Amino acid sequence: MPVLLPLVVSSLLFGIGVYIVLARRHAVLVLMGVELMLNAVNLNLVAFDAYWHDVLDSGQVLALYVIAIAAAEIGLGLAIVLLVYRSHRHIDLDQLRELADRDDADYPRDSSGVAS
Amino acid sequence: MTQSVDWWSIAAPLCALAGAVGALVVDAFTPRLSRWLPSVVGLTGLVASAGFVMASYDEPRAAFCLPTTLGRPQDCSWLVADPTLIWWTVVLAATALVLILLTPSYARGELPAGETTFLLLASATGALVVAASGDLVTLVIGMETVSLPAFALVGLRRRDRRGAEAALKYFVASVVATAITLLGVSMVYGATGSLGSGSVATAAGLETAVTPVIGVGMVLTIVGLGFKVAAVPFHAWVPDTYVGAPIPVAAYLSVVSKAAGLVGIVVVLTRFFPVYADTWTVVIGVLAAVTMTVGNLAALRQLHAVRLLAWSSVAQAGYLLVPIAAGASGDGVAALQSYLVMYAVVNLGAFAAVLGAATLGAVRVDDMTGLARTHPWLGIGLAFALLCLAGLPPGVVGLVAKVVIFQAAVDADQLWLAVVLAVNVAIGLVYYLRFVVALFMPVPEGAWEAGEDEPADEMRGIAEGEGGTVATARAVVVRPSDVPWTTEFVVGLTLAASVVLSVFPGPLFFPYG
Amino acid sequence: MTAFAVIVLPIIAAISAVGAAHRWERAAPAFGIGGTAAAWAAAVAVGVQQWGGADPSVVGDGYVDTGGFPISFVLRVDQLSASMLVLATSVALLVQVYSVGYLRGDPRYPSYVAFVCLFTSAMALVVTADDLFVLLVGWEVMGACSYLLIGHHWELEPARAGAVKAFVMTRVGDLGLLVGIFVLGKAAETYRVSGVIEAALAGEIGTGTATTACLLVLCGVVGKSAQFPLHTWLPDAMPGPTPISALIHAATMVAAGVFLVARLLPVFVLSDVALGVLSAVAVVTMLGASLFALAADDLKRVLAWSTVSQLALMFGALSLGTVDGYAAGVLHLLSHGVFKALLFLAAGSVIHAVGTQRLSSMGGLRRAMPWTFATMTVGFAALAGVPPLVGFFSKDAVLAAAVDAAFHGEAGRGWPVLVAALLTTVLTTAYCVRAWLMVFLGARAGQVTGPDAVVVAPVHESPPEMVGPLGVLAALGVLGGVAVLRPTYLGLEPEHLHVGVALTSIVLVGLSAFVVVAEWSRSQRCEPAEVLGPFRTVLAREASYDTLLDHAVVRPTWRLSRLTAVVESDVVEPYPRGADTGAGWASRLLRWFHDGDVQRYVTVIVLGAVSVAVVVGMVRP
Amino acid sequence: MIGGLELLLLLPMAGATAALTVRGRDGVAVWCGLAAATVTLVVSIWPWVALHGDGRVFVAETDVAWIEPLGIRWHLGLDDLSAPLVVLTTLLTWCCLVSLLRRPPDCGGVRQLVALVLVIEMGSIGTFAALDLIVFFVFFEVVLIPMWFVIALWGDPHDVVGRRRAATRFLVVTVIGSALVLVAFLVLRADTGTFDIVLLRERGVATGTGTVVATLLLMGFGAKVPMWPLHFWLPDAHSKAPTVGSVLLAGVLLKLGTYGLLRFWRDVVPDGAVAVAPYLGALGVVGIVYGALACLAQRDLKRLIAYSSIGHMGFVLLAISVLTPQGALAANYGNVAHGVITGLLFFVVGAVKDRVGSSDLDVVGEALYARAPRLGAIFAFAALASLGLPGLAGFWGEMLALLAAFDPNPALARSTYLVLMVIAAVGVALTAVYFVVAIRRVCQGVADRDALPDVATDEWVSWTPLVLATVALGIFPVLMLWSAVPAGLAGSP
Repeated sequence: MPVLLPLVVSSLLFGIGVYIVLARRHAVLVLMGVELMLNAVNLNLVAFDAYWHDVLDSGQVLALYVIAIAAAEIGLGLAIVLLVYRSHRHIDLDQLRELADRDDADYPRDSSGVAS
Repeated sequence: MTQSVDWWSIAAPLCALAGAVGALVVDAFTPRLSRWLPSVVGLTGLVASAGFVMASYDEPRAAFCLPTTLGRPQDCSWLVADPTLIWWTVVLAATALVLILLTPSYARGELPAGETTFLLLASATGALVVAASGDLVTLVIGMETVSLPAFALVGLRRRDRRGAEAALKYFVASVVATAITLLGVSMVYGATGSLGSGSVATAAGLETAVTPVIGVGMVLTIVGLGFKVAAVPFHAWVPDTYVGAPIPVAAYLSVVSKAAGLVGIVVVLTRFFPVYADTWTVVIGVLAAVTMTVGNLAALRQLHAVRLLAWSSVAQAGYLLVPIAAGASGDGVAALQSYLVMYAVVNLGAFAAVLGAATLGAVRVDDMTGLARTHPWLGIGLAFALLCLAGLPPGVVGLVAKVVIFQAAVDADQLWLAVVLAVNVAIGLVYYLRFVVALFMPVPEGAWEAGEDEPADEMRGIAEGEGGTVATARAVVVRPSDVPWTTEFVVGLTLAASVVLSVFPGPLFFPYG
Repeated sequence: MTAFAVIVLPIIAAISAVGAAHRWERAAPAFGIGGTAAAWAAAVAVGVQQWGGADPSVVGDGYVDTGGFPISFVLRVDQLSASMLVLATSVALLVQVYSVGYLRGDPRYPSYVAFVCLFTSAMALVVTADDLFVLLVGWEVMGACSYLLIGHHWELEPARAGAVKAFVMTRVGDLGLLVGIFVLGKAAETYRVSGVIEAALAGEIGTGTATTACLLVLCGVVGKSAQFPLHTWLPDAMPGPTPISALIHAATMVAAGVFLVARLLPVFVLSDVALGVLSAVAVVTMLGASLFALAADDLKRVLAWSTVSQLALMFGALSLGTVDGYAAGVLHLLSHGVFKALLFLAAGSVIHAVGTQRLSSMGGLRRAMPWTFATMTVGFAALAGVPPLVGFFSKDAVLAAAVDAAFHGEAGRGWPVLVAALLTTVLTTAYCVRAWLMVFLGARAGQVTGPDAVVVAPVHESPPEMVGPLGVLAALGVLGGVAVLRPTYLGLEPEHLHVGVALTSIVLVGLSAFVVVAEWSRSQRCEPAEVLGPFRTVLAREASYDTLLDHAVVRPTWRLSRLTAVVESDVVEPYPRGADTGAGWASRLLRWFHDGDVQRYVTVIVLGAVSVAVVVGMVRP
Repeated sequence: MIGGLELLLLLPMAGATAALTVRGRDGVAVWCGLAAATVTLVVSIWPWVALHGDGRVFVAETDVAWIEPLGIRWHLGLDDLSAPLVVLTTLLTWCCLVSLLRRPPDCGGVRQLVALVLVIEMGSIGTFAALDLIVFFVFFEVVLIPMWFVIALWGDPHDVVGRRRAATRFLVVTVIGSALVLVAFLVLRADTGTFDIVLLRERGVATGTGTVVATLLLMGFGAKVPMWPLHFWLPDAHSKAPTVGSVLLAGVLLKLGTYGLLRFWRDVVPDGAVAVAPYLGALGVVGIVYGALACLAQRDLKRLIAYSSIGHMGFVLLAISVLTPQGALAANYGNVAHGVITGLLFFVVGAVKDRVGSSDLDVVGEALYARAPRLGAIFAFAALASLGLPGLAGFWGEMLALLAAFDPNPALARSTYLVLMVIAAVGVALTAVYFVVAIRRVCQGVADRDALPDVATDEWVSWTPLVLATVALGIFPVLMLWSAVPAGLAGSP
């Protein structure tokens, strides 16, 4: 099988993932976009591994690691999303503007620094 | 097939990791001592690790190497040389200070002791791994080990909207950057068929049809590291995250995470792509110039202390990239490390002082008006740290550190970069100096409860002359005793260090050997 | 050493006068007179020594290494400088005495005394310095003193304006002198005056260099001695106290120019161009100035113009480049010093009594002020060149030298000088007689009329401390002829009276005097100048030379300075201001961008990565 | 080995610390500072005296390791260029502190002001004494922050924003300039491998590198001097600064620039400088004429004096650009003369400003001679001295500069310099014009306003040294020139 085919697919996957991350407001969907990007990378790695007939299978090794990383990231990410939902009652990315670089954003001070 | 492991060379990260786990366990089993014991355990781990670092200054070491039997250059996943040890020292010392800064918040029940310590040390271990990584897999693992605990640390504070928001933003931006880096790694792999430094270097040496792919893969790999360094355009998360995170965590991000990114860049560029030097020096040079300019300009109008420091750390990232842009040769790396040491000491001091001020309820620059009069310890420490960051006497240490940065640029014949640097140093002065002046201004009535301690009225006239610039007293009146001794200790320590280094800057430049 | 004393004593007097000012007001004149008298005594001592034919005395040998040729602090007194010393100190002494009466009760007396003393010692420095730079120091200190003294009545606008004008005009000339000194020094490889002269005599200075140097020196001379084209400051300096005018015109400031040319004559001789320019300047100035004097309605202005033209006469004599010319120039300088001091002090006495300087407001003072009348008559006669007064002999020497040059030597310079000198004789007599008539004769004895009539009736004679100096000077004016005829003290051979020239000048003087008297008696307003008709107003406006300067130099300068101010505020300033605001806006822009939308941040990351990747992919094949 | 210049650095620091920490009334603090300044002044004279004869040797030399890994050494020493400037610095500081004794700033904080003044003194002395490039650079930077505070906090009380802007502009311009200087130093280091000025002088620098270095130094120090197109920060800084600030800024800080330029062009890159020297000369001359013309149009006394400083610095730059011993001499003389005279001028104008509340010509009014005779007299004296009246200090500076330009280094085009000299001479005339016009506007005229308090005792005390120095330097140029003539280089008979 020519190496080109998986590369095209992975590029599509990565592109879609980027699009989702940039375009969708819903935090979970963004996480899924990230997932797509990572798996595109995995596809790349495996394909190249096959292409090179790598005796060390470095590509597959790294792919396994990436899967693990992705799992960890998604787990942590979901936890954070949950945290945000608890505190904000929504997980809409473009509603999270409290930390904008605005003067009024520096107040109320209750949550600035390890304070009060 | 089994291979012998040079345990000596991996002892340091192991100790740090042990400290992390130990802290978690201790916290789980002795909840009553949780306000200080985990920190102690963690510190012990760090100290032990540092001990191993100190003990192992000699010839370079390597571990996890490929057997020489297969006909390809012998790649090792783990390379430790004297520069590596310097990186490790910086990381360990900075982490220890951050740990000390965090400790009082356990007592207040804001942060869970065990988890915090564990995450902190785990992340630091990742930084150590990055510094020693000899192939891209190790590098990626190390990076992720730095990042993942950091997300948690940012969002760890209980009942905190902004912490959660900051964590989410940091997380999203970071994972995207990581994905891009992984894409780059995969491209490099695809083009060279290997992930080990030696093989990649040799493969990159030969001109083939896929050479451009290697170049692209290289720069994409840099993206994730540049994200940690907070290099423009991968910087946008920095101000929001720093402001939302607990201040010690922000300090950690601004020093250790940045150091991890820097060492990652150095490792990737010098170990994997030395033959592409003429490409990446330009790329990094442009990144450096843009970074310092954007950072300084954005910092010009900041009123929130932490956000100001965040932008200043972006600008400093620009300065830190200059030696890499100069080719990251021996002296270049030495210059980078010397400046990083200065930056670590001074920046931690600044964050610690800001933390102290925040515990007193002052978060904006104008809230801190007269801090040096009401709380000389914090105020003078902060002022001196800022002057060092600005690189003007009396902060001589900052000045001489800037000198070596300039020297790196000049020695690499990158005069244009030196000129950009010059202009940026001048811009930086403006906001650092504004902050310093506020610290020494007379205390506005009602702020702090500065009623009785009165050097204040000496310059009252100036205060009236200053008109609007003096803040209407917003600060909550808190007794100075509320600044925990650990904070003051860190401020004093960094202040002492920077003052001594200002008089005798020699030790700062030990990386030159 | 005594020469040194001549310089130092007045300075000490000046310092003590100012220092004592707030203690005893009265002490100032005493200091002035004492210091100047001491200096006079020292000068006379030097003079006696030199006139006896001793070798030039050299004082001091310190030098300052400028990295080039050294600047040496050496005083060198020969016969010429000794005579100048005596003249200057004598006039200064008389002026000090005279001022006691003239400035009685003036609150600014101490500073006045101090500046006069400083003036004296500066002049002494000029005539004795053997180093061109030291000479320049005295030269410009004199300029500063004249500036301060002309501005003595600084609450009066004319005094302020005159002071500024005098200072600036002379300084412009001095710059030429400075550069000239550079050239001389480089050519002669020393700044010593004696060294320069030796070099010139030894022919070590090329003609081209000599021309450059002399022309540059001439700039300074022309400025200092108020010759064309820098002549207008001297008449405008008249608002200063009259004794100061006497000091400036007779023995110091303007005399220094003539002295310098006489001193450097060996260098001038090397360059026909320089001498030609000098004679041209002299001819133009002496005619123009005497014409202006003819039409002026201000007594002091008449005298000022007469000074300008008499100095031009001296320059004319020097420009001949002959020994006779040199002798004539120097002799006329000395005799002019005597009678011009006399004239100004007498004029001061008149003005003191009448309270105005306008000729048209005076008249018939001869009875009221007999002493002033007598002495001033002597002065006018000497100026006009009536035998046997001192002016007659010195002018005769000038004419003789000119004749000699015209017929036997430098015809090219001789003839113009001769003709101009003869014409000047006529004109001089004319304005002398005119002024004399308008001041002292006429029907309206005593009371003063005219627009700015100040009634000081009855007009009375001035006090003795003012009349005394007049007497002394008048005596000198009468007897000085001997000194002119026997100038051995200058190391020159005795003058013999040139009969032909003398008769000619006497005839000319007589004729013009007769014409003026006739016109005066004819005209109703007792104004002989009326005969000039429309030409008179032109002269009275002094050929509008000031207007020309104003349009050509002054206004352009002011415009330029205003332009500079505009450039400063509208061209230079915007850059820093723009950088300032630019940085501010960039900062605002960045803050606006970081609006907390994480996806915007991520977009930047992706875009950055893509662009970098694209660039690298393109750039590095 | 320690040469004792450290004493000159420690004394002011001790004085500053004492002024900040001593108990009791502010007066006590000022006295402490004054005592330190006095001792410093006395001590600072002996190296100068010790230099009699050969000015090229360094007296009181210290040379110990400072930053070993970078090869930066703590190398101090004084020679013909630096010794007189050190004395100038200590003298002006002394005068400033005396003036603060009886007249503390209205807005208070006199202790801090005294301390800052002493720190500025320390930094300047260090800059003049440094013989290591990096040590020079560090001390060069030391003076900036204190001067920023002096201008920004004790400056013109009527214009808070303006004084802040002026101070920041001064700081930013100077820092950019000094960074360029640093780059030049590092280029030197990269080329010769040493930071030591003496070694550099011995080894010499390749002409090509020398030209690059000379150009960078020209731009860097030019911003500090200030050289003509970079002068825009000076008038604001001067007009907003308090009196002591103006005095130190004009008398000492500007000298740091000219001194640096002279030191490195003369000693380190004489060959490389040849290529850029004519440009420096031209810019200097433009500065002379431009400054004079700007002065003519000024409505504010302090701005006027600021612009006149630009002109005088132009003479110094011209003298530096001729690259001869004579030029070096003229430049140094011009430095000292300008420091003394302009310091005096700023003191006088500051006194006027204190009395009438502004330095604007319309507010000041006319007839100072009548309203405050002694004040007017001193102003006139300083103005005459500043316009280069022979017999006073200013004359020798300008005259020697013109003389130097009259025969420049053989490597340079003499015709160019003759043109420059003539234009500079025109500048001299313009200088005379604007100063006499200023005297006419301020000192003379009809006294239509009420009298002002005349010069007080403390003002006499703080001004007299400058007056005496002006006269002494004018009458005995020997004072400056004896140590300043590089032995063996001057064509002395």
